[in-house]
Amino acid sequence: MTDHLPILLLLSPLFGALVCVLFGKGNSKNAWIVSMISLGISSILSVFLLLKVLSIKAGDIRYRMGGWDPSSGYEVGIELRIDILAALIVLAVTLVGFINTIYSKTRVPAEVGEKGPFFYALIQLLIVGLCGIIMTNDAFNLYVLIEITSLTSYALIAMGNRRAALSSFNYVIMGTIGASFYLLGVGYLYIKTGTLNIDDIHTYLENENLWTSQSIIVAFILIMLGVWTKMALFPLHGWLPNAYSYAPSMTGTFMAPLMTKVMVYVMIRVMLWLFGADFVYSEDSVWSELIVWMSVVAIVAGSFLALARNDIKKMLTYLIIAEVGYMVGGAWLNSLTGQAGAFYHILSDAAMTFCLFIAASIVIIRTGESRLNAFDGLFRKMPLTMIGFTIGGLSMIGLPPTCGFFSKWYLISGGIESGHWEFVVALLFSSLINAVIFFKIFERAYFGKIKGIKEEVSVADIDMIPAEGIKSVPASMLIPLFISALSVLILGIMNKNLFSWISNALKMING
Amino acid sequence: MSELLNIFSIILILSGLVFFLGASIGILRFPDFYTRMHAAGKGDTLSTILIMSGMAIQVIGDFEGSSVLVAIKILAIAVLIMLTSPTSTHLLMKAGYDDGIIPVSKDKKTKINDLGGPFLKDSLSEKSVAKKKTATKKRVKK
Amino acid sequence: MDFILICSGIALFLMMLPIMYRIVVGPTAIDRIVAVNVIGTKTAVLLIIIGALFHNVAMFVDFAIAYAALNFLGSLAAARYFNRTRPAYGQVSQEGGDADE
Amino acid sequence: MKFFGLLSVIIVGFLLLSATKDFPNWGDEDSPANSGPVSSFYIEKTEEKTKVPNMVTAVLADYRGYDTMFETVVIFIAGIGIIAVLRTYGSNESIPKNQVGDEGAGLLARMTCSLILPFIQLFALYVVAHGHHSPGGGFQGGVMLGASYILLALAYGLARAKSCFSEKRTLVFAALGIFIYVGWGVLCLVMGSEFLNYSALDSILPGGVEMARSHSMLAVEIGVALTVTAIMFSMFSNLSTKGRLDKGL
Repeated sequence: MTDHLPILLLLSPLFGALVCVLFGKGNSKNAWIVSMISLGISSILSVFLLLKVLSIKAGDIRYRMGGWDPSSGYEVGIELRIDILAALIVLAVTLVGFINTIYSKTRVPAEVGEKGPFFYALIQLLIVGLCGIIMTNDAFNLYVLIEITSLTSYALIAMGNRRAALSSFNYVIMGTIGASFYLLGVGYLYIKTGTLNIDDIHTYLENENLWTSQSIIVAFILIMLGVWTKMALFPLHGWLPNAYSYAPSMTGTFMAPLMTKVMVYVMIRVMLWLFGADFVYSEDSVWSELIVWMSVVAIVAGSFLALARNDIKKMLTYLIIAEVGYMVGGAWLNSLTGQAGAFYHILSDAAMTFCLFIAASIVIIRTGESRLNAFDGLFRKMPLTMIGFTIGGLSMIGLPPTCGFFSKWYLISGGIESGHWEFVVALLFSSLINAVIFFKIFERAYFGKIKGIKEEVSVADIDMIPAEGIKSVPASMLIPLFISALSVLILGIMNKNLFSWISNALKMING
Repeated sequence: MSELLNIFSIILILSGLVFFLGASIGILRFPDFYTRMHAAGKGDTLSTILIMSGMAIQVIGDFEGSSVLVAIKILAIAVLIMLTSPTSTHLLMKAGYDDGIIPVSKDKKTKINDLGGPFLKDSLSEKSVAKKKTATKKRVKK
Repeated sequence: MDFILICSGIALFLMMLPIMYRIVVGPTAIDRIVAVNVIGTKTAVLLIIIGALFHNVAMFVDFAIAYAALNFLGSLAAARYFNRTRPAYGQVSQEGGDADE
Repeated sequence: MKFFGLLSVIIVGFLLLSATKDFPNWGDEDSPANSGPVSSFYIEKTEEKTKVPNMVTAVLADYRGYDTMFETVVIFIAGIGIIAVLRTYGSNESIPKNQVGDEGAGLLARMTCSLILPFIQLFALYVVAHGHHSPGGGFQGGVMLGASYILLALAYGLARAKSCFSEKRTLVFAALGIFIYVGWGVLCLVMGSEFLNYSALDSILPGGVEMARSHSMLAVEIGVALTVTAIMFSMFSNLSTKGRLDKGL
C-alpha cells in the first residue's frame, strides 16, 4: 500500500469534498467533522510520505498514473514525482489545512452560515489542488491543478462581505491572465519538444541543444510571467492585499500561508527541473542579474507599503509581498545556499504567516477593530494570543530562535556567496522595517491604554461569549495559534537537518 | 442515375443559395425590425432546408449503409431548423414588440400603424410616442 | 463536384457579411440577436459543406446538430431575457416610463 | 494606466510573434509535436492497446485520464463556487408576489420544445456513448444534456424544470459523476494496480485487457457527463435567478 501513498494523499480530501457536498446540507458541524477526518488522514499520509522519501537513497518516488510505462524513454501518461522538497511542502500544506480546519470550527457558522458545507468542500479541493501541483511531473497537469486552486480561491474569497466580491473579481482577472501566460508557455514548449513531461522536456532540450531558440526563451519568459502574477511579485501584486484582507477570516488564514509559497515552489521547479540551472544561470544572460534587482525592488516596496498601512491585515499582506521578493531573489541568486535559503524560507514563511494571520484574525474578531489601535493594551487582556503574535512577529523580524532568522541567514549568506550585495542590503533593510512595524505594535500592546473588549456582540459573533482574558478566545482558535507558533520555533531549531536535506536534494538536480 | 442525382442536388443547393441571398439582402436593406425579421425567418429557413436536402442527396449518392444514416442525420438537422428557426424568430419578434419597437408606417401624419397593443393610437399619448420615436431615431442614427 | 461545394461555401460566407453588418450596427439589441441566429443556422450548413469537402460528413454532422440545437437555445434565452427583464433600448423605459411590461 | 496597458499588450504581442520564428512549419510532418515519440506512440499503439478507434478519446480518458479527472473537478468547483457565492437561502420577501412563478415562453415555444427535446436528449446520450468512434464524449454530451434541461426551463418555466431536476438532485448528480470517475480509479487501486490503470479490471470486465480499457473509458465518460449536466443546469438556474431559484430569466 505504501506505493500508492501519493495518490491516496490526494484522494482523501477529494472524497471528503464530495461527502461534504452530498450529506452536509446546511449543517456545518458534519462538514467540519468530515473535513477534519479527511485532512487528518492526508496529513498522516504525508508524514509517511516524507519518511519514505527520506529512507530512499536515490532521491525521488515516481508514480505513473494508469500504469503507462515509458515507451522509448518518453512518458506517455502522467507521472507524479516526489522528492524531499516536494514531500516537505506537501507536509506543510496538509498540516496547514488540518490546523486551519480546527481554527474554522467556530468561524464558519459565524461568517458563511448555511453555506458551510460548500466552504469545507472548496477548502478540501484547494488542498487537493495544492498537493497535486507540488507532486505532479507534467507541465499541463500543473496548469489544470493551478486552475483548480485558482477557482476554489476565487470562490472562497468571494464568500466574504461585500467588498470581497469586488476584490475577488480583480483576482479573477489577474489570475486568469497569469494562468493564460503559463498555458501559452507550455504550449510553446510542446510545439518545440512534443512532450509534456517536465523531465522529458528537459532531456529533449538538452539533447537537441535548443537553448538559444527564440521560442524556448519566450516560453520561459511567459511561464515566469504567469507564475509571478500568481505569486504577486511586486509590480504584479495588485490583487493580493484586497483579496486576502476582505476574504472571510478562515480563508485568509488558509490562503496567505499557502498560495504564494506553492507558486514560488512552482517557479523553482520550472527553473531547475524544466529548464535547468545551466540555462537559467547561464553566463551570457542577464536574467539572474535582472530578476535579483526586481526582487530587491519588491522587497523594498513591499516593506515600505507595509509600513504605510494602518490596517492589520493589509499590513500583513504587504509583508507577504516583501517575503515573495525574498524567495524569488534567493532562488535566482545562482548559489546553492541561496536556493536552499529560498526553499527554507517557503517553509518558514508559511509557518510565520499562518501564525500572524491567525493572531491578527483573533484580535480583529475580538476587538471589532481592524486598525492598529486594536492592539492597545492587549498583552494584559489577551496574553495568550499576543504570545503567539509576538513569536510570529519576532520571526518576521528575524530574531534567533525562530525560523525567520535562519532562513534569512541562509539567504544573506547566499547573497554574499554570489556577490549580490544589493540583495543583502535589501534583506537587512527589510528586517529593519519589519522591526519598526512589529515593535510599534508590541509597544502599543504593552504600554497602550486598555480599552474594553467589544461588549456588544454582533450576530456574527454570537457563538463567543465575551469574557476576560484567556477565556475570551475559544480553544479552537488558540490551539491552531499555538501549534503554528510552536512550528515556527521547531522549524528554527531543526534548521540544521532541514538545511542539509534541502541542499542535498538541490545538489542532485544541480549536479 | 448518379449523374441525375448529382444535378438534382446541385439545383437544390443553388436554389438554396438564391434564397439565402434574398434573406441576406433583406436583412441588410429592409427598413425596420419587423420586416428584417420577416426576411430572416422565411428566407433563412427555406434556404437552409434546400441546401441541407441537396447535401443529403449528395451524401446518399454513393449508396452505402453508413451514408444513409448520415443523410438521415442531415435531414434531421433540416427538420430541426425548420422547427426552431421560425419559433425563435417569433419569440424574438414578441420580445421586440413587447419592448415597444415601433414599426415603419405609411401613415404620414402620426407615423403609427394600427396594430393594436402598445401601438394603438388611443392607448398612447402623443408625447410618449414622440419620445419613443426620438429614442428609436437616436439609436438608428448611431 | 468539389468545385461547386467550395463555391457554394464561399458564397454562403460572402452572404453572411451583410448580416455581420447588421450585428455590428444594430440598431436594436434584438436585431443583432436575429442576425446572430441567422448566422448560427448558416454555420450549421457550412459545417456540413466543410464535412463533404473533407469527405468526412459523418463526423461533421454531429457538430452541426449540436450547433443547431444550441443556437436555438441561445436565441430562446435572449428572447426571454429581452421580453421580461430589459427593454431593447435602455433609454425608452427611462424617459418614457411606460416600457410596456 | 491605459498607456501602460497598451504598452504591455504591444510587448506581449511582440514576444509572441518573435517566438514563431523558430516554430516548425505549418503542417510539418516532422515537427516534434507530430512525429515525436509520444505522439507516434499514441498514433500507432492506441488501437492495439485500447481497442478504441478514436485516439482523442483514448488520450483524454486513458493516457491522460488523471488530467481529465481534474478537469471534471474544475467544472464541479465552478458549479459549487457559484452556489457558494450566489445562493441565498430563505427570505423571498423582497420579491413582489406577481413576479414569483415563471410561466415559460408561451405556447409556440412550448410546442416546439416538446417536439425537439426528446431528440436532443437522445442525441446527447448518443454523443456520450459514441465517443469511442466519433467526436464526442462526456463533456460534449453532458453539455447537450444540460442544455436540454435549460431549454425546458426556458420554455416551460424554471419551476417545471426544477420538478425534474431539483437543486438537491443537481448536487447529488454532480458529486456522483466525480464519484464514478474517482471510484473507478480507486477500483483499479483495490485490484492491486496503479490509480486509473484500467487494465487491472480485466478480471471483472468482459473481453480481455484491451476491452477492459475501452469499457472503463465509457464508464468514466458517463461520470463526466453526469457532472457536466448537473453543473450546467445548476449554473443556469443560479445565475438567472441571482441565487434565489424562484423565477427564471
